[in-house]
Amino acid sequence: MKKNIIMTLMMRKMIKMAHIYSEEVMKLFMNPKNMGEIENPSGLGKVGNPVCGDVMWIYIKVNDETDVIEDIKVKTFGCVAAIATSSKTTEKAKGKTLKEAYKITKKQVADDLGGLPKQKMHCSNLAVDALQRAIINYLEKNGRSIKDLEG
Amino acid sequence: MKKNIIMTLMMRKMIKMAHIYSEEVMKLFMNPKNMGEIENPSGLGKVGNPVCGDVMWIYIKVNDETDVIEDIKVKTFGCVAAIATSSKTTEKAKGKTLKEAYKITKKQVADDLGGLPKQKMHCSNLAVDALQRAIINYLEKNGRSIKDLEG
Amino acid sequence: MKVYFDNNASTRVDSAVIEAMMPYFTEIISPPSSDYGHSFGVEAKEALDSARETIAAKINVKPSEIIFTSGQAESNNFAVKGIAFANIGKERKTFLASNVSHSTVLDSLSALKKLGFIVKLIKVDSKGFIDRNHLRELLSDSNDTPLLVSVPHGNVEIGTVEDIKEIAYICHEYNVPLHVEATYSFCKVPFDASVVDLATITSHLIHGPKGVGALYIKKGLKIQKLIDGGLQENKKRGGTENLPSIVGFAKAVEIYSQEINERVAELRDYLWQTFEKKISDFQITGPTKTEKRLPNHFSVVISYVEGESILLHLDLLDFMIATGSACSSKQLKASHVLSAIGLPTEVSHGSVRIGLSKYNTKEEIDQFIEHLSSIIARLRAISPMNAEFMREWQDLKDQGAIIEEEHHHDINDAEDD
Amino acid sequence: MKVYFDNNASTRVDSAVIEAMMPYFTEIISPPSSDYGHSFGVEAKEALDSARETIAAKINVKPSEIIFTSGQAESNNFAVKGIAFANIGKERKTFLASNVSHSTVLDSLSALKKLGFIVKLIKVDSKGFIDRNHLRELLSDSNDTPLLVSVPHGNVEIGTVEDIKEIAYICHEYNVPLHVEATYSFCKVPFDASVVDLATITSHLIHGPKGVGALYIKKGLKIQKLIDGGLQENKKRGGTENLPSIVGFAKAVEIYSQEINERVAELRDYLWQTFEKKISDFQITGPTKTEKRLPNHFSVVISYVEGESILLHLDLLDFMIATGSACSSKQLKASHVLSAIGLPTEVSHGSVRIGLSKYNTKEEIDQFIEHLSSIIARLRAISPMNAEFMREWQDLKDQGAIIEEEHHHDINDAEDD
Ligand SMILES: Cc1ncc(COP(=O)(O)O)c(C=O)c1O
Ligand SMILES: Cc1ncc(COP(=O)(O)O)c(C=O)c1O
Repeated sequence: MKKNIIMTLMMRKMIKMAHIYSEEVMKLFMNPKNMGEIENPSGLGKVGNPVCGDVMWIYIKVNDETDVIEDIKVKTFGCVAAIATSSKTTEKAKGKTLKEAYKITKKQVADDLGGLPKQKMHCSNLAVDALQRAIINYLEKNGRSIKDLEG
Repeated sequence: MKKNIIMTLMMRKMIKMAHIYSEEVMKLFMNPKNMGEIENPSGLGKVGNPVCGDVMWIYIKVNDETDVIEDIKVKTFGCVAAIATSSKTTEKAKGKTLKEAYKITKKQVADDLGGLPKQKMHCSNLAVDALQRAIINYLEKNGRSIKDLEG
Repeated sequence: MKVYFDNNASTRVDSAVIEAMMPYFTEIISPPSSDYGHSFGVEAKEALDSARETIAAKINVKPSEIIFTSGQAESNNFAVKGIAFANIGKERKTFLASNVSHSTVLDSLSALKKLGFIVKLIKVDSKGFIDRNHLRELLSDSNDTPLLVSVPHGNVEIGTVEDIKEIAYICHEYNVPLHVEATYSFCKVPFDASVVDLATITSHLIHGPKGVGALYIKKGLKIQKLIDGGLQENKKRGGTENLPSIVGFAKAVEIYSQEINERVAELRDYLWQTFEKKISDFQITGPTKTEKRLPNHFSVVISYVEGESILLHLDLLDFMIATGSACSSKQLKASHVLSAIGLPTEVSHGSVRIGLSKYNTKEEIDQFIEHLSSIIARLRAISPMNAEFMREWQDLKDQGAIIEEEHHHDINDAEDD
Repeated sequence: MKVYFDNNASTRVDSAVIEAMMPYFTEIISPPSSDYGHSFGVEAKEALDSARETIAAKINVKPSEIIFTSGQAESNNFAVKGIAFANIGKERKTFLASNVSHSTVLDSLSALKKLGFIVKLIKVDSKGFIDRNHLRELLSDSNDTPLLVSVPHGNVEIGTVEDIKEIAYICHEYNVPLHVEATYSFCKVPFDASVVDLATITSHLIHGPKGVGALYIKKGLKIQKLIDGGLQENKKRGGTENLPSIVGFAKAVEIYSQEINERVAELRDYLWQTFEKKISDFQITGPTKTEKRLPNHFSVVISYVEGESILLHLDLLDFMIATGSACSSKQLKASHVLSAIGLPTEVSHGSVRIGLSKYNTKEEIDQFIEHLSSIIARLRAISPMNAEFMREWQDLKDQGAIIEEEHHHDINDAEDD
C-alpha cells in the first residue's frame, strides 16, 4: 500500500521528467529488464568506451537447433538512456531468432521507447551494436558466418 | 490643527528631501521671502536666461541718505535652488548698506542655505549677481560709481 | 495617501504577479538549465517555457525568438551592439536611430562610434513621428547599406505611438533590419513584432517586477551575444535565468488586458479635459489626437513656470509626476526628446508629464488638477516671465542678440566618491 | 518532502529577504535615479545607498566601488570585456584566466579572441589551486604585459578556496590587475576585495533573489561600460535599478552570518564522515582539507557508476544534487573543471557534488546516504565496470591502444526552434 503511494508519486514525477525522457524510458530506467550476466553465454558482445560514458555487454543464450535467443542479459554502465535502451533491446531480442534479432534497428528501439532526446540518440545505438556483436560472436564460435542470416 | 499635521508631514518629507536639498532650502522654497516687485524701485537688476532655466529680477528701495537697502523684492523663475537663493539673498541684503550688500558672496548664500547640490551651485550665483546689478543700477541712476563702495 | 502618476518611469507590481513569483523564490529554486539534473529543474524549465510562450504570443512571434534579459537597458545594448559585433570588420558600418530614441540606444551607439561605426540620427516631426523622407534619404544616401535602424514604438516623454508597420516596410525596402524600442508601448498598444527584426520589451512598466525584460530576435538574424557564458536562452544570453522575475513578467503580460487600456485611456482623457478647463497657457507635447498616443500618457509644457518647482510642490502634497526640465535632470540638460521636436529650451523648462495606471482614479485626478492650478498660480506670481517677457525674448532671439551659453557643467565624467 | 542539496546552483530565498523586498514591489516604485523628481525617488535612493553600503562593507571596499548588475554572468562579462574595450587598439592584448574559471569568464574571453585579444589559461594543480609558477611564467613570458588576470575564489564544482591575497600579490608584482570570481565564496569565506581590482559577487547563492549581483571595480581602474545608457551606478551601468532585488541582496548579505557558515560546515563534515563510512570506491574532488574548501561543499567521483543515473534515482526519491558527468550536460562534455584537475573522463562520469545550506539537517543527510548507497549498489550490480575492468582499461590506455573518439556531437551552434 505504502509502496503503491510511492509508486504513484514517482509516476507523477516521471511524467514531469517526460520533458526529457519519455515515460517508457523512465519506467525501464527504474526497473530495467534482463540485467545481469549469463554464465557461459552462447555469445557475448561488448561495446562502448568508458570515456564516452556508455559501456554495454550483452550476453545471449542461443538454441543451437532453432537459432532462437532463449535468454539474454545485459550489463550497462551509463546514463538513463543507456540503461533504458539496453533493457528495451534485450526485451525485443528475447525469443527472436538470430536472423530476426539481427534486424532490430536503433530507430526501432528509440521508437519503442517513445523517443529519445536528440543528444542522447547515440546511446540507443549502442545496445543494438552490442546485440549484433553478440550474435556475430555466437556465429563465429560456431564456425558460421553472418551470411547465414541473410537471404 | 489640521494644518499643523500637514506641516509636520511636510517637514518630515523635507527631511527626506534633504538628501538633495537642505532643510533650509526646502523651507524657503515652500515659503520664499521678499517675493514680488517694487513699484518705482531705486534699483533693478535682471539676470539669467530662460534657456538656462533661471531668471531673477531684484528690485531694491534704497535710502538715499544712509545707503541702506530698506526694501528688496525678487521675481524668480527657476528651480528649487533658484527660489531659495533668491529668498536668502534678499533676506541677507535687506537692511544692509549698499557697501555691505555688495560684499555678499555666492558662497555665503550657499552656506547660509546649508549647502546646495554641486550641480546647482550656479543657481546661487544668480541672485547675488542680480543684487549687484541692482546696486550698480541704483548707483548709475544717481550718477555714482561702484568705486563709491570701495575702500 | 500617495498619488502615483509616474507610471512611465515604473509601476507598482500587481499582487497577482507577486503571488505568481512566490513559489520560485522558495520552492522551485533550481535554474531551469539544470534540467538534465532533477525534477526541480524540469519544473523550472516548464515555467520558463510557459512564460516564454505567453510573451511571444503577445507580440505574435515564436517562443524561441524571445530572449530574456535583465531589462530595457540590456535589451537595447544587446540589439545595437549585438548587430555591430556580428558585423565587425565588414563593409557595413552605419546605424540609423531616431533622434528621440531612448538613451540606452543612443549611448550604445555613441560607444560604437568609438569603434569606427557610423551613427546617423533620423529627424522627427513636431509631434515626434519619424520623418519618413529623412529616413528614406538616410537609407539610400549612406555610402553603405545601414546595419540597423532603431526607432521607439511609444515615446516615454511625449506619448507618440509610431506606425511600426510603415517604418518596417520602408526599412525592408532597403534590406535593413529594424529594431523597435517597445518598452513603453508593450501591452498598451497592439504590436505585431513579426514584421520587425528586433524588439525590446520590459516588465516593470506593466505592473511586473523590475530587472527583467526581453529582446525579440527574428529567427536567422545574425547577432552577437552581449552576455556570454552558457547555453541558456537559445544560446543567446548566458547566466542563470531570473526565473521568479520571468514568471512575474509573464503574469503581468497575461493580466494586462485591453479592458485595462480602455479604462486607463478614459482616465487620461478625463485628465486632459480637466486640465484644459482649469489651466491656461500651456501646450500639449506629442500628438494631440489621443489615438496616436500611449493610452496612459499625458504631457504638456506649462508656460512661465519651471518643472522641478512644480514637481516638488506636488511632491510635498504626495503627488508624483515627472518633468523633462533641465533643472531636474542630473545632467541639467533639457530632455533630448523635447529638443528633437523643436521645443526651445526656455519652453521645455515647463515640461510636465503624467503616466497613469489602472490603480489611478478620477478623484485623484480632480485633486491633482486642483493642486496643480494653485501651484502654477503661486509660481507664476513670483515669476518675472509672462507673455510680454517671452515676446521680448523672442524678438531678441530673432535679432540674433542671444548667444546660447551653456553654463551647466558636464558631470558625466566625474566619478562619485 | 523535498531535500535540496544543490545550493551551489541556486538557493532558496530567505523569508526575511522576501519581506525586505516587498515594499519595493508595491510602495516605493520610483527608480532611485529620479531623485530630483519626488520623494518616492528619494526613498528609493536611500534604500539603494544603504544596500550598497552593506555590500561594500562585507568585502571591505567603498560603496562607490560597488556596481549593481543583473548577476554573475553580467558581472563577469563586464569585468572581462570592460577591460578589453577600455584598451582596444592599444599594445596590451593578453588576458590570463584560470582554466577552472567559470564559463561566463571563459566564454567572454573566447568572444574577445575574435577581436584580436590573446587568451592564456593558467594551470591548476590536482586540487584546483592556481599553479603559482605557471602564473608567474605567463605574467613574465607574455610579449605584452597582460591586461587582466581572472581567477575564481571558491570553485563551484570542487569547492577549492584560492588564497586570493597571494594571487593578488603576484599579479601586482607584474602590475597586472586581478579579477576575482567570488560568486560561490561570497559571504561563505572572508574576502577582502580591496586587495584586488575587480570582483564578481552575486545574490542567489546566499538566499537572496536571482537576477542581481554586483561587480566591485577598484576606484580609478579604467573600464568600459557593458551596458550603456544613463548615469546610474556611478556612471558605469545604465538602466533602471532593480531596487527590490538589490534590497533583497543586501538583506541576504546582512543575515548571512559566520554562525551560519559554522553550522553548515558542521553538517558538511557530518555528510563527509557518513559518506566515507557507508560508501566504498570513491575519490574526493578538490581539497581534502576542509579549511581549504567552501564550507558548504562536498564533491566526489564514485567509481563504476554514472552521475546522471545516480541523480535521477535520487530525484525520484526527492533528493536534489548535482553532477559534472558528461551525460547530464547539454553539451555532453565532462566538466572542464574535472578535466583541468587531471581527472580522466571515464572517472569524471561518476561525479557527484553537494552544496548544503542552513535549511538542511542531519536527518536529511542520514536519509540521503542511505538512499545513495543503495542506488550505487543497484547501479554497480548492473554495471560491467569494476576494479578489474578499470585495470584492463588502464593497461590498454598505457599501451596506446585507446583512441579517444569524440562521438558526442556539438549542439552549440544549432538554434532551437
Ligand atoms: C561590452 C562593450 N564595452 C564597450 C564597447 C565599446 O564601446 P565603448 O568603448 O565606447 O563603450 C562595447 C561596444 O560598444 C561593448 O559591447
Ligand atoms: C557586446 C559584445 N558582443 C560581442 C563581443 C565580441 O566578441 P564576439 O564577437 O565573439 O562575441 C563583445 C566583446 O567580446 C561584446 O562586448
